[in-house]
Amino acid sequence: MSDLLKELYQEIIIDHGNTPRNFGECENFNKSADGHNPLCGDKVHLTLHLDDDDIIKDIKFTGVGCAISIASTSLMTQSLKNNSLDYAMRLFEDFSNLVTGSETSLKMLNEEDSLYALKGVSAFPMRVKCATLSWHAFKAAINDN
Amino acid sequence: MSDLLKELYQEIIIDHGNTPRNFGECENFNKSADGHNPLCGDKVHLTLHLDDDDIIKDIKFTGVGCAISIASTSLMTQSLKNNSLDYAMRLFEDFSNLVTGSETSLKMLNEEDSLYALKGVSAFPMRVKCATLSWHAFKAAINDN
Amino acid sequence: MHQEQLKKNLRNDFPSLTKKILSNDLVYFDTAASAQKPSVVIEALGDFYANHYSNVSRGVHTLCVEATFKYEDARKKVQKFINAKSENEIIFTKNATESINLVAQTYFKKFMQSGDEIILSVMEHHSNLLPWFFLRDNYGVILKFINIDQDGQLDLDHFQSLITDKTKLVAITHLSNVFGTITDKKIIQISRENNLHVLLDGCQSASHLKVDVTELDCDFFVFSGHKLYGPSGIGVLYGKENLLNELPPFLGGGGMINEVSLDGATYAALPAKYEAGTPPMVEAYGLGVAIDYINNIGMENVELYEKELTDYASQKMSDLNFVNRYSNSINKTSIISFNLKNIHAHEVASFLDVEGIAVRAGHHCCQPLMKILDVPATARASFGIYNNKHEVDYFIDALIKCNSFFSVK
Amino acid sequence: MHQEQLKKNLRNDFPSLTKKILSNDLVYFDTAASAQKPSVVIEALGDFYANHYSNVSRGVHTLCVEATFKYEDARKKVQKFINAKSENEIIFTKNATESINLVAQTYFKKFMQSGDEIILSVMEHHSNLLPWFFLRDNYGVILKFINIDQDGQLDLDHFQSLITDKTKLVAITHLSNVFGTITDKKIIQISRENNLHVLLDGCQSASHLKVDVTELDCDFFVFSGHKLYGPSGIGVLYGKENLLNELPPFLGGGGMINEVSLDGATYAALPAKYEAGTPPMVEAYGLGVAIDYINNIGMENVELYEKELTDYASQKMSDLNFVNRYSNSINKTSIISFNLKNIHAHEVASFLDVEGIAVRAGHHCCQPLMKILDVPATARASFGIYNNKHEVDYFIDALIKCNSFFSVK
Ligand SMILES: Cc1ncc(COP(=O)(O)O)c(C=O)c1O
Ligand SMILES: Cc1ncc(COP(=O)(O)O)c(C=O)c1O
Repeated sequence: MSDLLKELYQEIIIDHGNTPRNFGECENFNKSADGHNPLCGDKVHLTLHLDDDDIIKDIKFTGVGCAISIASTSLMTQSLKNNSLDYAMRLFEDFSNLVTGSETSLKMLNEEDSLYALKGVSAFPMRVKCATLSWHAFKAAINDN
Repeated sequence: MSDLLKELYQEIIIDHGNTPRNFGECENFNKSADGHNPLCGDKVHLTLHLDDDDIIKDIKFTGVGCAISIASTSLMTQSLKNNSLDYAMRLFEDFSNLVTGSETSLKMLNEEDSLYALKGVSAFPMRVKCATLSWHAFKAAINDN
Repeated sequence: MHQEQLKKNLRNDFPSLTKKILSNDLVYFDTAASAQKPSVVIEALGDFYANHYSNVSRGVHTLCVEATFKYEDARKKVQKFINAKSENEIIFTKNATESINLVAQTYFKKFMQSGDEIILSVMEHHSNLLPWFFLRDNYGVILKFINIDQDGQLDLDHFQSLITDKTKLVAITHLSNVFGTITDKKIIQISRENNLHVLLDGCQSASHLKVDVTELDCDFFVFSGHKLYGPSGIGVLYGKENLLNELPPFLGGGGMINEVSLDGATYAALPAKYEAGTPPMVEAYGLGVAIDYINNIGMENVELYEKELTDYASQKMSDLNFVNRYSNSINKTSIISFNLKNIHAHEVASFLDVEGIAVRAGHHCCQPLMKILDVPATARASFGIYNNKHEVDYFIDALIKCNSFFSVK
Repeated sequence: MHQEQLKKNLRNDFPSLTKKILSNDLVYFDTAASAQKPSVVIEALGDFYANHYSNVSRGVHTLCVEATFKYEDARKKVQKFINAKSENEIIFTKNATESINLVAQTYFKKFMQSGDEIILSVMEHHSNLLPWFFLRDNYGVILKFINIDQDGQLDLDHFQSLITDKTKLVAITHLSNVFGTITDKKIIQISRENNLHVLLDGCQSASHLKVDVTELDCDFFVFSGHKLYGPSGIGVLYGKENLLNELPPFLGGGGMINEVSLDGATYAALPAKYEAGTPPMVEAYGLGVAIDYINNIGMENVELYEKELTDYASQKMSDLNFVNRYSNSINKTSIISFNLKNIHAHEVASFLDVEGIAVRAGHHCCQPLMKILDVPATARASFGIYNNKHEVDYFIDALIKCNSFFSVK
């Protein structure tokens, strides 16, 4: 069995792919967006509650997609919940670098972070869009006032 | 100087190119057609008088074009005048074969005919259209009742 | 003998098939998206550029003569390949998609008005949907869609029920790019009886079936060179000469005119009328060489060989209880869409890729059909003349491995 | 150094230039119709097919990744080459003619109505006339034509006199394919001041001038790969991103959509929105390699070198009293249209062909201009980076021979 696949489909990915966390819709969301990858059909619907101090008090999603996109979304919601918007944006940059193979420029993420499990995506360039779909939806939700 | 060019531009061609015969419009024409080669701008306006016995009693042309097309038209009118339609059609076939290099299939034309001077065209495939423009116009005039 | 040739030697004609993916031999099961090219085609392109290149049609110098003759010769080859009656019926475009747009725009202008109807099917490729959607959006044309049965064949009864006296045109796939199912000729007969024009989307059929447009009696037939072992950048529109003569021009520009003044223009005769601007001339030539290559094998042999391979793969896959295939039709060839139970098609494609096997995963430009199948995506294995049973066996093993990889976790 | 390189070595980069015509060396003076290709471009096409070929964008397997990256990389190269602000502003088409048709059709739908006006010029190529004629014929758009002065330059005063409050768009050549004259930038400034959109037909300028669309501040810029030492079958449309975002789609099909149901579709973001069907992907890649090749020489050097060569040839030709040249403008490059007195351009072209010299003879897809010049046709010598003064000398000798050949008779 190839190491690349083991790297890509780490246990935590399969786990989150099969049983995503924060699945559903926030009760009191004030931001939302839909993400769609027309090339593969992956879809995500993201809702979140951003408080007055720009803290993400709650974040949830629904959607269909491959294990990578579902797991990535699930892990994203975990990482963002109760963190600041500013933190989220910086994390997005790091995450993008991680999945496109620019590890050396990571500023926040390291092997201990659960998001780091998506590093394996960098060996599959066509899957990068699966991994970043929810992040782009997040950005869209924030920018959409 | 290349033999091909000498073959192409025989004296008779240059002569007919410079001073075309049967230039003008028939007084009592009952058939006419315009020929146009959009690739090069050559144009011919052909008028002819076909009598009840299908004899070409008169045939004249006006037009602009290169030496090959003018000379070919001029020589055509000479060859067709006072000949039958049937003869003309068979001559057209021969002439096409001549200028496209299928000499072996000639049935009527031979070295003595003035039209034979256009044999040199066969070495210049892009000039075949110049040489046959008037013949196509002739056919169009006949078919256009 | 040619059947034997297919079974043994063809692979070596395709340089790309010697590629390794990681350390595995490439198994290219993505011919329905685009075919690999035999070296004769690749070399022919180089030869054209290195020895005979010039713009076509408008000059008298030697290179122009050579280029023009090569370009027009390719047209003759296409004409013979699909048995069209005249070279004037063969229009070179950039791809089948352009060909369909050309027909949609010009056909509407000549033959239709708001409220008239066109019949498509629910399994059409986006390229045979969007051009007609534009007519619906812009001019009020009504579109109707033939249903499919559970094997992915068009439902002929439903088709007949859709025909009204407003119906003008039927535009359907000749071979489904999702199911591999072959469209029943009866649909053309019925169309004829009802005085409907027929466009066949031959993108898939041109490379897998012997196509005879005269026998089929369709009015339009479109395909792309790149799926027929030819270069990218070249498509074909076949149209019956009398129809193409009646239709208005499509794109305007150099080469498609007769006389131009600032006040207006008259148009060139066919086929130039539909070829505005410098055509994909080297690409057309390459397509001609690809056609020579296929003719040399014999389209009948290709048909037999690929059918056998498809049946072999279908059989093997039906033995795997974790695989869903989306068509059990016996009237199909070269294309198998499937999913592994509980595993997304993308995972399957990535897994297979690492094993060296190239399959597509996605909606295959058939989103409406995916909705009907009620899946976000399928994986698709599609075969060409270079594939063989050995590769199918390897693929089956890989599917088993894939299934256990994702199930164990 | 690069200037030196141009003077010495480039010829060897072009395999077709070693060709003999009869027994003479080929002198290729027909670059304005289409350029010859350096071997790096020819080999790159072969390499793509032999090692990285697949359809683009829609798959996850390795070959698809490689093909997609090569295709998108070509877009970046084009973007940088003409200094566009974003890759989204670069649309790949089959040729410049398609690019112009795309703009004409979509621009009308978004911005114009019957009675609105478009300004062209009397020296436009048919490809920059017919697409607008269609708007006049079908929708009642009014076309006006800028006159030229006797050197083949656009008459700016006349241009200004044509502008009304109905004028929306100016679509003109950036470098005349008959005269070689370069369009004065003032015309864009004036257009800006009058809130007119500007389309530049850059078919000729892209290979002879350093083009900077951001500095030029045109709204649309079109050219073809085949005149820029790239493959046939590939064209480019540059459009300002905000404009392209506003315009409706052109051709419909796979790849240009976002979501599709039988009831309708939403469209993909730029640039995919305008790239329906399988694109000319290998051709785009080849164009990128051609751009690398030219960048390596330096467009500034090309400009200088070709200008010098053009001036040299013009000077030599003006010494021949039996030659008419059709533009004495000093602001011109690379293209010289001419006739020998009393000898039809076709005779000249055939004569030169036998001498090994390839020139065009005809209307150069500018019939309206021919009427203004009052000639049925002109001969045209046009230069590329591989030409040199030695060839010009040989050409001048051949003109002298040609003249005496036809005069003696
Ligand atoms: C000025 C000009 N415009 C447009 C075109 C059309 O380009 P293409 O035939 O590549 O579409 C050409 C070349 O033929 C040209 O020289
Ligand atoms: C059935 C069918 N129709 C149309 C197309 C579109 O062909 P192209 O992308 O070459 O225009 C394809 C291939 O993508 C296809 O499979």
